[in-house]
Amino acid sequence: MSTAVSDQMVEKSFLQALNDAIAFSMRNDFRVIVLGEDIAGGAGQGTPLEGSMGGTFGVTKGLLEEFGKDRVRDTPISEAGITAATVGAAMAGLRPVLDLMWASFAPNCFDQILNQAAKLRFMSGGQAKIPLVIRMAVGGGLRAAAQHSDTLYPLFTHLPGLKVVVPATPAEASGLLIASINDDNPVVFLEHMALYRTTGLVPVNHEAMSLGKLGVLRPGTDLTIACVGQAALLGIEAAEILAIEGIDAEVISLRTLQPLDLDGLVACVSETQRLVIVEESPPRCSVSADIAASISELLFGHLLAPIGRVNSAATPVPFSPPLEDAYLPSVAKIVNKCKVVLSAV
Amino acid sequence: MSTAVSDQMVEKSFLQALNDAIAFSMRNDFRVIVLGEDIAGGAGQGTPLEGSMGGTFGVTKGLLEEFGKDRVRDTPISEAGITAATVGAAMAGLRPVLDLMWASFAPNCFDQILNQAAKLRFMSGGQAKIPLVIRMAVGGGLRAAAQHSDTLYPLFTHLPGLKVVVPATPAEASGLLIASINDDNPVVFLEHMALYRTTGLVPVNHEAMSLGKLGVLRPGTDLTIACVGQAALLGIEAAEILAIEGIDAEVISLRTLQPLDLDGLVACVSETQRLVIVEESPPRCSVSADIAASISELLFGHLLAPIGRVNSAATPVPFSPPLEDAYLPSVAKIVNKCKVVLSAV
Amino acid sequence: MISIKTLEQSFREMLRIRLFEERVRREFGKGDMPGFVHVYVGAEAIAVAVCSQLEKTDMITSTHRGHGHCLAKGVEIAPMVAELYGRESGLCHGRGGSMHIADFSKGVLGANAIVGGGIGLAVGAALAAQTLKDGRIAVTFFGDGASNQGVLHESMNLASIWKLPVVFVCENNGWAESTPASYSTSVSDIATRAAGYSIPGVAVDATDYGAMHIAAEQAISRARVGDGPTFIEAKFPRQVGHYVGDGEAYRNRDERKNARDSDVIAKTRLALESRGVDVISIVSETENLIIKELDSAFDAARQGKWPSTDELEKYVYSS
Amino acid sequence: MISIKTLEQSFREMLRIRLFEERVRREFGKGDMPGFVHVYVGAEAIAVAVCSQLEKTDMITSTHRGHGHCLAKGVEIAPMVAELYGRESGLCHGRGGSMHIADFSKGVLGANAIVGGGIGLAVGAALAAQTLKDGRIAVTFFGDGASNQGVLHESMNLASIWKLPVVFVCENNGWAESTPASYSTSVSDIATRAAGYSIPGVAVDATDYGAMHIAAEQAISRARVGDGPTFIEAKFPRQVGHYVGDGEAYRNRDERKNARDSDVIAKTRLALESRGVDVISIVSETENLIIKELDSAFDAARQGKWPSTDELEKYVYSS
Ligand SMILES: Cc1ncc(C[n+]2csc(CCOP(=O)(O)OP(=O)(O)O)c2C)c(N)n1
Ligand SMILES: Cc1ncc(C[n+]2csc(CCOP(=O)(O)OP(=O)(O)O)c2C)c(N)n1
Ligand SMILES: [Mg+2]
Ligand SMILES: [Mg+2]
Repeated sequence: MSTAVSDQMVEKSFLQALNDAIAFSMRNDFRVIVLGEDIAGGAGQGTPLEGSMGGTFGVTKGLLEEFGKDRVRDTPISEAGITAATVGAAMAGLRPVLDLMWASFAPNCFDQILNQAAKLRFMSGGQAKIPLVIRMAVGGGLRAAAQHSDTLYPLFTHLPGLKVVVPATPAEASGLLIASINDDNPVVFLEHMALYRTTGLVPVNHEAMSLGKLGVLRPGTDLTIACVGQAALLGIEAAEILAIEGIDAEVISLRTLQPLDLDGLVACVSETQRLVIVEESPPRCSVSADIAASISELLFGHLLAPIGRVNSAATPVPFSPPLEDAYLPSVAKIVNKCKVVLSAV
Repeated sequence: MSTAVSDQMVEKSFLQALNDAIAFSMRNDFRVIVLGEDIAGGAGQGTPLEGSMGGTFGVTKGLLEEFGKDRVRDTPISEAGITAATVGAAMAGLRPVLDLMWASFAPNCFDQILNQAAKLRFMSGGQAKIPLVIRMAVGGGLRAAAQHSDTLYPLFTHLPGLKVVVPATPAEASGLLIASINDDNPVVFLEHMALYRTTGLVPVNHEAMSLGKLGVLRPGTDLTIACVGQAALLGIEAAEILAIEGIDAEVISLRTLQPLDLDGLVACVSETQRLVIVEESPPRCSVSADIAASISELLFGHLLAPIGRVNSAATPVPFSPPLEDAYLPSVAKIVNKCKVVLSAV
Repeated sequence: MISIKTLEQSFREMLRIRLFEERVRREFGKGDMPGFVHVYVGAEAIAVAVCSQLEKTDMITSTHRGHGHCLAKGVEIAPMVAELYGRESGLCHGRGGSMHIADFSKGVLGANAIVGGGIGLAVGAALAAQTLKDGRIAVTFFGDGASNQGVLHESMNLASIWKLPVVFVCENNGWAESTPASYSTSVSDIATRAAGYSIPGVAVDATDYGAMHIAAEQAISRARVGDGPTFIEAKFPRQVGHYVGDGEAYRNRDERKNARDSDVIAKTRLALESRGVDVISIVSETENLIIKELDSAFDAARQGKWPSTDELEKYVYSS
Repeated sequence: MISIKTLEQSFREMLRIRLFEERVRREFGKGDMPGFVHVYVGAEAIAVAVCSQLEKTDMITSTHRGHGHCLAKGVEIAPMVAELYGRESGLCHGRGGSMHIADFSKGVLGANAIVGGGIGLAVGAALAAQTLKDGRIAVTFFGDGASNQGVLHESMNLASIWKLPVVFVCENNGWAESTPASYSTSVSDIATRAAGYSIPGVAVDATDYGAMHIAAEQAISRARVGDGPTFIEAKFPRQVGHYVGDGEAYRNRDERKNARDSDVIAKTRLALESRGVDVISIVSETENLIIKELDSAFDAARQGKWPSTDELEKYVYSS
């Protein structure tokens, strides 16, 4: 373990990768604290520190035991108050990592995100420094219905002053979360719930990935499938199906929506000349629209087909399983869209 | 006045058109109430009802005197509470018209807009009916700086369940506000501050305009300039400048962003084959991106040039006048972008 | 003290809710109920005391733990169960599920999965009633956890200055998920916060049905006669996990056990017995009735039609 | 009672703020100051009583009406005025203006144009101080209008359960724009709301400098020694329009006149005189000093360079 660790990889779950990344960052920097509703959970009841919940999904499990109550704080259900507090704490010298549970609760603290975190540095002419990571679970598939399943990717991406991160794999979860905690700006870190139990190889040395570089998850020459977060897993499945039919699709994880690696994307699509974008959000003013607009402009005349977009339906997220399935992007929808894009001359 | 009023028009300001539209709707339907911070203003101090403020811009002036305190209510500064209350009141039989002052304050009640107003009908399987209009002043130019100048057009447009209205002229202010109050859905009604004092002809009969139909403010054959709200006035000025150089630009007011008149837009751009979109919002995941993505797809191969987009800068709104001017869309920027679009082969 | 008749009737109603919820827990274990559910076990006195004294046209807003409120307000079982299974015949045509269950025809303006989400809606419903002068009142139920949401503060202030016909019912079960109220809440009686809004606030033992009934009666009558809002903090210990399936590893065993020892249904049963009521027959009667209803509701729900995916966009807008 | 020396020193400071604000009003009238401004006239005792007892490293958050807080916390006049004119040499390089004026080097974490926006930030600053154990404390100023924002409730609760070193200072001038506190606020002393969070709350007459000073002293020392938050409601009547240029047509004339009759500077002047202090020299000394400073600050600001539009995107992200 002591030499040449840099190339070493270890298999772990997305959830464990996040947990390790936070613990690593906390060990390295005493200013890093974590807080949120139930992120320690039940601490102080019964045998001290036992049975703590570690957040709804367990991402912060064990941190309380290692770092103590001052650095691992359960909070009341007060999204506005706790978010404001982390913004203030960041301006005053800490590097908080806030867990908001579900992104659907972020509207409760949208003032603090939009008017405070995103703007204070600018309004103060560069005086404020806000090293803050706001983690949220996003997305559908759990039958959690309309008020627990939003991704809100486009809402955050629209706001200058925020960085927006959407890991798709355990390696990305690790590298991007470490980078986000190291970053001196407010970062919205969006974890799709369907990813927590997925596994993959992660560098043991906790290397930061740079924010603003996409990842090519699968090389391919016939068309590019650019994916937001968890959609990349669907993209890969779709590519595998297409491969059976002799179609060689490139699959991209965008990794960060702000900054967006537009150069990287242009480079990829210049080669394939066909693009499908996959995003689990309703279509209007979405990330897929954003990218489609930019690529259409930058590669005008070089694309062989209209850009295909696979989004969620233009509805709130329904509860009923068949409706939710119809609402969500799916492998089948991606395959179909790719075929449409490939069939265009 | 008693016969054939339907064609009659009267000159009035944008502000007066709004005021008249609200009063008209209140006279017609006792369920229509208005509320918001300072919308009556100072009522109850001194001589009863005298000197009332009528909102920050005066849009609701005089309503208190005509309709009384039960239907014209000042509220505390509690955006979340008052918005929730209007959603609840709408579900329980009223047709509230809520004034949130500036759109920059809407993040304070984003839960109520995003999770409640926009979703309750869907989540309840069609049981909830939410006839609610949320009015907000939007936009820059007043040197009001970052926390008083947002438009948030894309944020609202992204959310299924809301309608989003952006009038550009007094006639649109009148016709669209009446339609919004008549509508059984939550409508976000966005009034650009630079418009209040503009004047124009308005039908005397208070006719509703349909939500979901764009307006052609200036016909033209060489390119289409599609504008969001107040940007249309810049678009017209730009078109006039272009006209001097022999370029015949069509100027469109989109009027409603949700529903969006995509058919109407396709029809226009099919003719001109060149499109510039003007929107006062930062560019990422914006309305201009949304429209550019759709039109690029629908008119793939039929456009003579990449779609041009004129947005605000990708920053919070700066205070300093030269910076704010550089931040905002402008006539010059539109003219330049049109020329770029026209010069492409 | 409330009458035997009232106590007996309320006991039946509480038992109905308990049996419904216990059944939901069991059925959930079978794995075919989508999503997650939170049951009202232990809190029955609150919904029953309040809703049994409301009119059908009165309006309530509920929480993620809303089955009890629905049942007490008169919502039918079959369409409730169908909703839990996401079927077209559900109250919300399968769009909402347990956390968003609603029945506007019974004045249930919806469970709300945003903690604190329903509070302001009820204030608005009360505003509508006051403005329309139609005599309705509104009640909002919410948890101790929700009491730390700012919208409660704003809503209490609004209700107070406008003297709205609304009752705030804080269901303090001592926990918000894994977070004890003693940790998260800066005051031992949440009801004391009402004084900051000139609203009468009362803390009640919600394991004592009679006390709960009287508190509800007073609040409802204040609202009904136009005297404005009341805040009731209904205290009881959480008997079950936060959601069905929550093992409560974070919770002290003794505290859990004690919680079960002060069960309102057991206590009411004793109270009725001590007043000479034949509780055994009441229980078996109630059980017989509801078990049949539940059997057929669960069967029907499981066999019910799914919503058509063609109608995915059906209820986004009203036209 | 506070010492003559303290009273005299505070009088000078209050006068400085008054003269600054009166000058801002006059200069604003010339039409070349961009945007809109809100002045601190009549509230001076609050900022001075609090900030004169803070350390430079202590942190405050302010409101749309923030000039007084800045001056009392030691911010220099020239870069303040430059900021009001949107110049590159302004504290925020012209990006913020009056409503977002900030000077982190003096612990001023910013005026905030969102009503209630600064409250939670100060709680967070106090959390940082507590976690880093560096002895700093934080103070948040906000108005009576802001007291109806839910984030205050959430922030008080947080500060209380974590015993944070923060002071809540509610500047109750009786008005929020055109809306009287008596209409919008459901309690006559906003300070009574603190009890709902187990926070000591005190209502003070902010036109009585000594009372204000002592209240601030107690709150600051509680925070400093780790005893947690305090809530001060500083009451005074609004003497001027909401913003510079507000004609206050909505306001009763007598009420306006009475407001001006209980001016803290006039009252403190009398108090000093009655204690034998030569106030006339203090006033002329203070005037002489600040008028010069203001002359040159306004001149410099008006002639100052605009920010370069090439740097429009400069401060969006830190790198
Ligand atoms: C705004 C928001 N924040 C957090 C959650 C997650 N959540 C669901 S229930 C719950 C606890 C609620 O506690 P309480 O209000 O006491 O109700 P109880 O579950 O005890 O009945 C939490 C934190 C949520 N649904 N909404
Ligand atoms: C969230 C929000 N809502 C509304 C406004 C508009 N507004 C600016 S100042 C003000 C009144 C504030 O009153 P108060 O807090 O008492 O402060 P004062 O102006 O009296 O000092 C209002 C409503 C705002 N800036 N932010
Ligand atoms: Mg609880
Ligand atoms: Mg005030």
